[in-house]
Amino acid sequence: MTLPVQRPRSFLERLFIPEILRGLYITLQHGLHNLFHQDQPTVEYPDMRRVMPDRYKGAHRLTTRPDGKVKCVACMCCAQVCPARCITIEAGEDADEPIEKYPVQFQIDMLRCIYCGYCVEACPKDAIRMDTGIYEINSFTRQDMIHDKAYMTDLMDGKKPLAEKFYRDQPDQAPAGFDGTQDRVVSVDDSRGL
Amino acid sequence: MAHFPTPPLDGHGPVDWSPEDQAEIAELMTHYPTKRSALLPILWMAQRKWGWLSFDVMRLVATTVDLPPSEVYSVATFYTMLKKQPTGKYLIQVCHTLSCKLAGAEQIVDHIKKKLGISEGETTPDGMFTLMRVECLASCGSAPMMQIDDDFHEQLTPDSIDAILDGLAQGQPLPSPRPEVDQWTFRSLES
Amino acid sequence: MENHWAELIVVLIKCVFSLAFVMQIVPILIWAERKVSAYIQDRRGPNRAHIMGIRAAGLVHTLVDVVKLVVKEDIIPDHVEKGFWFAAPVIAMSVALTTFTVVPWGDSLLLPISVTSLWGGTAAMEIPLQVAQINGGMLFILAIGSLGVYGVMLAGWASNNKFSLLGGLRASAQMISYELAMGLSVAAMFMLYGTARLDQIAAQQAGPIWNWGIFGVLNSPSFDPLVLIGWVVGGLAFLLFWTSVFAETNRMPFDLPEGEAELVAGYHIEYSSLRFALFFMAEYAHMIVGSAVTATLFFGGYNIPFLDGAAIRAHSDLILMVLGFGGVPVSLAFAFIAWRRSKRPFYRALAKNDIRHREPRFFISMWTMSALSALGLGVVGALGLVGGTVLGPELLAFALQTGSLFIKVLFGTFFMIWVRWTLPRFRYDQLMDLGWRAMLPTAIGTIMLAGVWVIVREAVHAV
Amino acid sequence: MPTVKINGIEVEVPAGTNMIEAAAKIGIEIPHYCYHPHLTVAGNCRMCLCDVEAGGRGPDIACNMQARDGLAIRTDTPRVKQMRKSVMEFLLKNHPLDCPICDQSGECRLQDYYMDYGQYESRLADPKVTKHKRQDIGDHLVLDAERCVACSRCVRFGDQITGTGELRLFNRTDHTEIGIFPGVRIDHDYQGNLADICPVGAITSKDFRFQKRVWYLTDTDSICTACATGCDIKVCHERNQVFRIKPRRNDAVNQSWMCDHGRMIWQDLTSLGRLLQARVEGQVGNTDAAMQTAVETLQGAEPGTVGVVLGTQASNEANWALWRLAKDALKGASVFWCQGNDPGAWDRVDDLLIDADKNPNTEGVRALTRHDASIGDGADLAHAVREGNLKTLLVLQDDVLGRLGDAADGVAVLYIGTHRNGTVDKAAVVLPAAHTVEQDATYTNRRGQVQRVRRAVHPAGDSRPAWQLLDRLGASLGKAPGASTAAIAFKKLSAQVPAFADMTYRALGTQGLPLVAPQPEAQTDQASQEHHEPAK
Repeated sequence: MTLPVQRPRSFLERLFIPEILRGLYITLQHGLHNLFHQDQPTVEYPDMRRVMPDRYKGAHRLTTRPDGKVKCVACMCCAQVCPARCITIEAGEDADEPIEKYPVQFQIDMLRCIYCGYCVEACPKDAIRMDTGIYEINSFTRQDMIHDKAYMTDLMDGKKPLAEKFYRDQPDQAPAGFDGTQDRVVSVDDSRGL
Repeated sequence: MAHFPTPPLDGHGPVDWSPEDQAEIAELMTHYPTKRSALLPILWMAQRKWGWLSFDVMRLVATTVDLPPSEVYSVATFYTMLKKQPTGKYLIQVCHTLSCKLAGAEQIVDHIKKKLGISEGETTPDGMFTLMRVECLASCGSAPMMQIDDDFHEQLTPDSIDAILDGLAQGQPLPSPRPEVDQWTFRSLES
Repeated sequence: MENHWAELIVVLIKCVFSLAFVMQIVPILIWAERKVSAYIQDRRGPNRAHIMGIRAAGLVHTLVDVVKLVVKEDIIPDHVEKGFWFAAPVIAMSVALTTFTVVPWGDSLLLPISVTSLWGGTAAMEIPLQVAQINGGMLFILAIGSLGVYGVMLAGWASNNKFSLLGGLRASAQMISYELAMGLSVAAMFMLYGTARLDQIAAQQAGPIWNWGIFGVLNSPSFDPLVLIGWVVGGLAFLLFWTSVFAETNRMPFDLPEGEAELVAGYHIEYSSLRFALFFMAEYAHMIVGSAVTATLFFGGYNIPFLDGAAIRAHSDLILMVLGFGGVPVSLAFAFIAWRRSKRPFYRALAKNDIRHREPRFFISMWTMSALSALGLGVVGALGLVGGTVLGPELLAFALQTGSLFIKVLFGTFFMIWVRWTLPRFRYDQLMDLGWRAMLPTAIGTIMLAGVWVIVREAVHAV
Repeated sequence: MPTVKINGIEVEVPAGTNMIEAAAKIGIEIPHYCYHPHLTVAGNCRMCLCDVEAGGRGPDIACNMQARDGLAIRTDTPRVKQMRKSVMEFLLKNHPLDCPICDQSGECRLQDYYMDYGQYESRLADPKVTKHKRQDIGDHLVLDAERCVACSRCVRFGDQITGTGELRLFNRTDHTEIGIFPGVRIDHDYQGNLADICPVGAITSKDFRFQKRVWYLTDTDSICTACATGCDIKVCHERNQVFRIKPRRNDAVNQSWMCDHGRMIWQDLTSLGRLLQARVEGQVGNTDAAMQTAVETLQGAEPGTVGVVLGTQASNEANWALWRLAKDALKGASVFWCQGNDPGAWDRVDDLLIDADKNPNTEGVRALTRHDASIGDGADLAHAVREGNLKTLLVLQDDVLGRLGDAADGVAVLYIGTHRNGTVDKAAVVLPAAHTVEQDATYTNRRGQVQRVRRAVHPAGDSRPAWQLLDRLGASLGKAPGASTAAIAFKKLSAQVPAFADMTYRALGTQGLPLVAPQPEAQTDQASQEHHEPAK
């Protein structure tokens, strides 16, 4: 159903042609600007990447204690709070450790995960984090999308966040494309002109 | 703070009462309506006989008074006078309950630790002193205080501790409880 | 022209040329459509595909697209009306190509070739640069162009699909509605030109820029306030014609036959692979032909303003010199830009052994070579090596005039793309409203005004 | 009965009732740790402190205040709140706060009361006192002394219920620690109760250790069918899987306790001998085909040679259905019952809960025999078989062939049961029956208490409740007993058998009802069996 909208229009507006020309002028401005200035916000992705902000919620990792065992004590707080019910933990008893409980199996179904980060909030042991900055979570099979304990423990090995901070502090040693001064976009083309 | 020391599991080995002891126990039992009531005197007997109460001794006592061994252990751990481990020649028990604590029991304990080079529950290598921290010894009026074997030493200062321990180490006899304490107490009561 | 064999060969060559003229622009347009839309929308546009590391601003994507469309599975649904369904894309494409045959892309080529020895013909044949010199050339375009709707309509009907059928119906109704305005506006121009032959129309617009059709074909150096009538006539006719061209090519404000929001993809839902590509290319071919006809009717066709064929032939050396020496700094400037682009962080972000590092080098050397070629061209002109020859000025005139048409066509198609990414689509009732209640009366008015202008013009000439 | 006033509300309770119970009666919860209704009052947690308005002096502990006229207490004053807060702070001072790994979390009194009366802001300056963690104190128990609040419930349980006294509180003040004498582990059959009564996570069950967070579990009220005692239980399950069994309070049956063997009956659900599919002549097949074979066997049998054997392992409903089947569909079939189908080697018997009779429904079947004097006992059955009078036997979960031995060769046995036994191996047709926690039914315990079991999980495999299988069998034979649901079956049972008169599922509730005392005319029928005491 069309509702007639009463809007007083001048003769020129009713003629449409000046308005069309005005529209054309606006789009031409954009077109020409982009022709001569390559400053679109586009990131040329596989070659250039954004440095994710510190609080970006990427792939989950499990943190470890100094001896390499996961910090997780299988308390199920994350599994409980997960709105997508994507965390499966099987608890077991560690006879050698003062912390008796540990996850025999810790799986996150990344196909179901909605990246809300509640698991990180709920964790009393700081055992799960989403600070990897990894957003390329993909695979050829559904099975591979279920990240398990070994995967999530080795995922970053505690390196990535440290490296990023290191390069921020020593920008001259940073790899090409790394721009520590900008949190979001590293690939802004600084060449002006064509 | 470490948890309270568990008595050493390797104790006296199999122990048993001598016939004289058994006669004494039988006599003790007559003082009480139930066997269970004779537990404390029998524990004292055992401590006199074997020096300290090992699990073996406690098990024997439990059989004697017909109680679960855990109850004997429970009683034994309640009373600090009952020794649950071998001690040195002198057992130093420093009170750390409220009055003494407020009067500086922690400094006293620290001073003794530093002086003897041992921590709580340990015995000096020469076997002279064992340091322990105990609950109230009922001498709050003269805090801070400690008990060496059966004697009180009150209104302690680091200097007085040094004097006492050095004297003991040199083989001097234990100084008797200070008479002026009593005088002081009476004076304060009078006034 | 007594030897029909020679004529036939020449015509065949011209056919191939006109076909090539249209078909080479199609991929450029596909690329331009993507790139222009990207820039208008503040995006980068296609730039990933590359050949040996040369991405060429996304041009490679077009090549890949062609390969993709050719090798994709050709799905023939069971429920389609086979014969018409097969014919539809062919009709669409061939109609678009056929209309181009009457568009002249140059005045004529005088070849001093003796064919006597071969076929006993005359020496020095003059080749008109137009495939078919038909008396009613413009009428031919109108006639054949109208056939284009059959392609769309048949595709829609033969697909045996509700959406397709609706798309086809819309296309028919739309084309009928706008062909009226188109025909009437062309009629107005006929009155001004006094002919329907496109080569004659183009020839009339040679010389100064105010000879162009859009100025009402003044053909007179004197200026009079009454000339404004001509401007109004030419301008109105152009507006009507150009709008109708949009409608006829199913371009953006009028692309209701496709209308993906309500018809999925309209008449070509069921087509895939090369059949779809034919529709796709037909649309662009239509754009090119529409632009070429518009250029011929209103913008001087192949003529370069102030530089008619005779002038080109007379001053060929000078023109060559100006072009050549002028091209050197332009090419160098492009080489410089290519060098500056090599400093972009994008290249720094690439791995050391990435094949795309050669891209800026390639463009720098390409533009440098281009500068050298331009320099050589300038030197040739400066030495006067062309003007004295028989063939040289002819070829130069041919190249410049065809290039002129080429540039005008490119601008026309660019304008179409530009409009596409600016204006929203009409509602169908608005489309019909515009066609019948706005454009038709305007077109009739234009014809009347054209009559007035013809009389006035004669009066002015008489004065 | 004295009347006491709690928060201004008057309530009349029996003399000697303490204030915690009295308050619970009117819906007021008084928090407590050390008080347990079936243990003596210790009064050492101090959590139940209340203001005494009249009939006493100052704040006092509710667990030790016995109802007497004129007593008035308040549990809602600011002072009570402050006292509870202080007690909570005191109890939590040396608590390790390891809820993430503690099995008790979710059903922990410390957690519950902390949320209600917590201090929330820590004033703790000194390091916590550490104690012994993760001690192996029994085959089913793990002790974590740090979590203990020294309520001494477990000590009293050991002293008063089992009389073994392994657990004691050692040391003094904040070093007080629960523990066992070295080498003297807890070795009685009621260990699980220690984990149950521990209000915090100090004593936890090894069997349930880390298996599941308790808040995922759903509780279904049921009863234990490991022996004739019929302890009331809660079956804790999630997603069709049983994780543990806990006792449920029923003062008429088991107070608050149950034995460790009963806690493990859920393992029978998936044990190796479980019958999951029907069998015909030892071949595994589908239930419909086996049912058809059974019907053909029964219909093809000569009249008078068919016998049915009621099972003391099976529910009242199943036995009633079989009895009706014999009476209605199998005209002239003789009915027998026998007792003594021992499912496992659990030879420990005591006078607390563990009964020597391992059949959960002996009294239920006996009630049926009192009603129908024609039901023969085991001796009659053995006699009939030896005489060759019986050629076809329909057996309900009873190892008849195992007991009869070779005498029963040549008898076609149709067996309905849950687990494999000597009869299953020789039976012509075996129909898999659902386990107790997989069905709705009732059982009658050794004291004649009729109690309900409720379905907690789906029947495993093709198994179905025995009453349902018998109903289908009856329908195929021409006259179904009419047990379309367990409730309907029980309704008909109560209408037909006087011992169950006027009982319905709703009336049974959670605690069950005792059997109706036999009518005078019933006494004359089976006088010999009426006062039969269950074997101990």
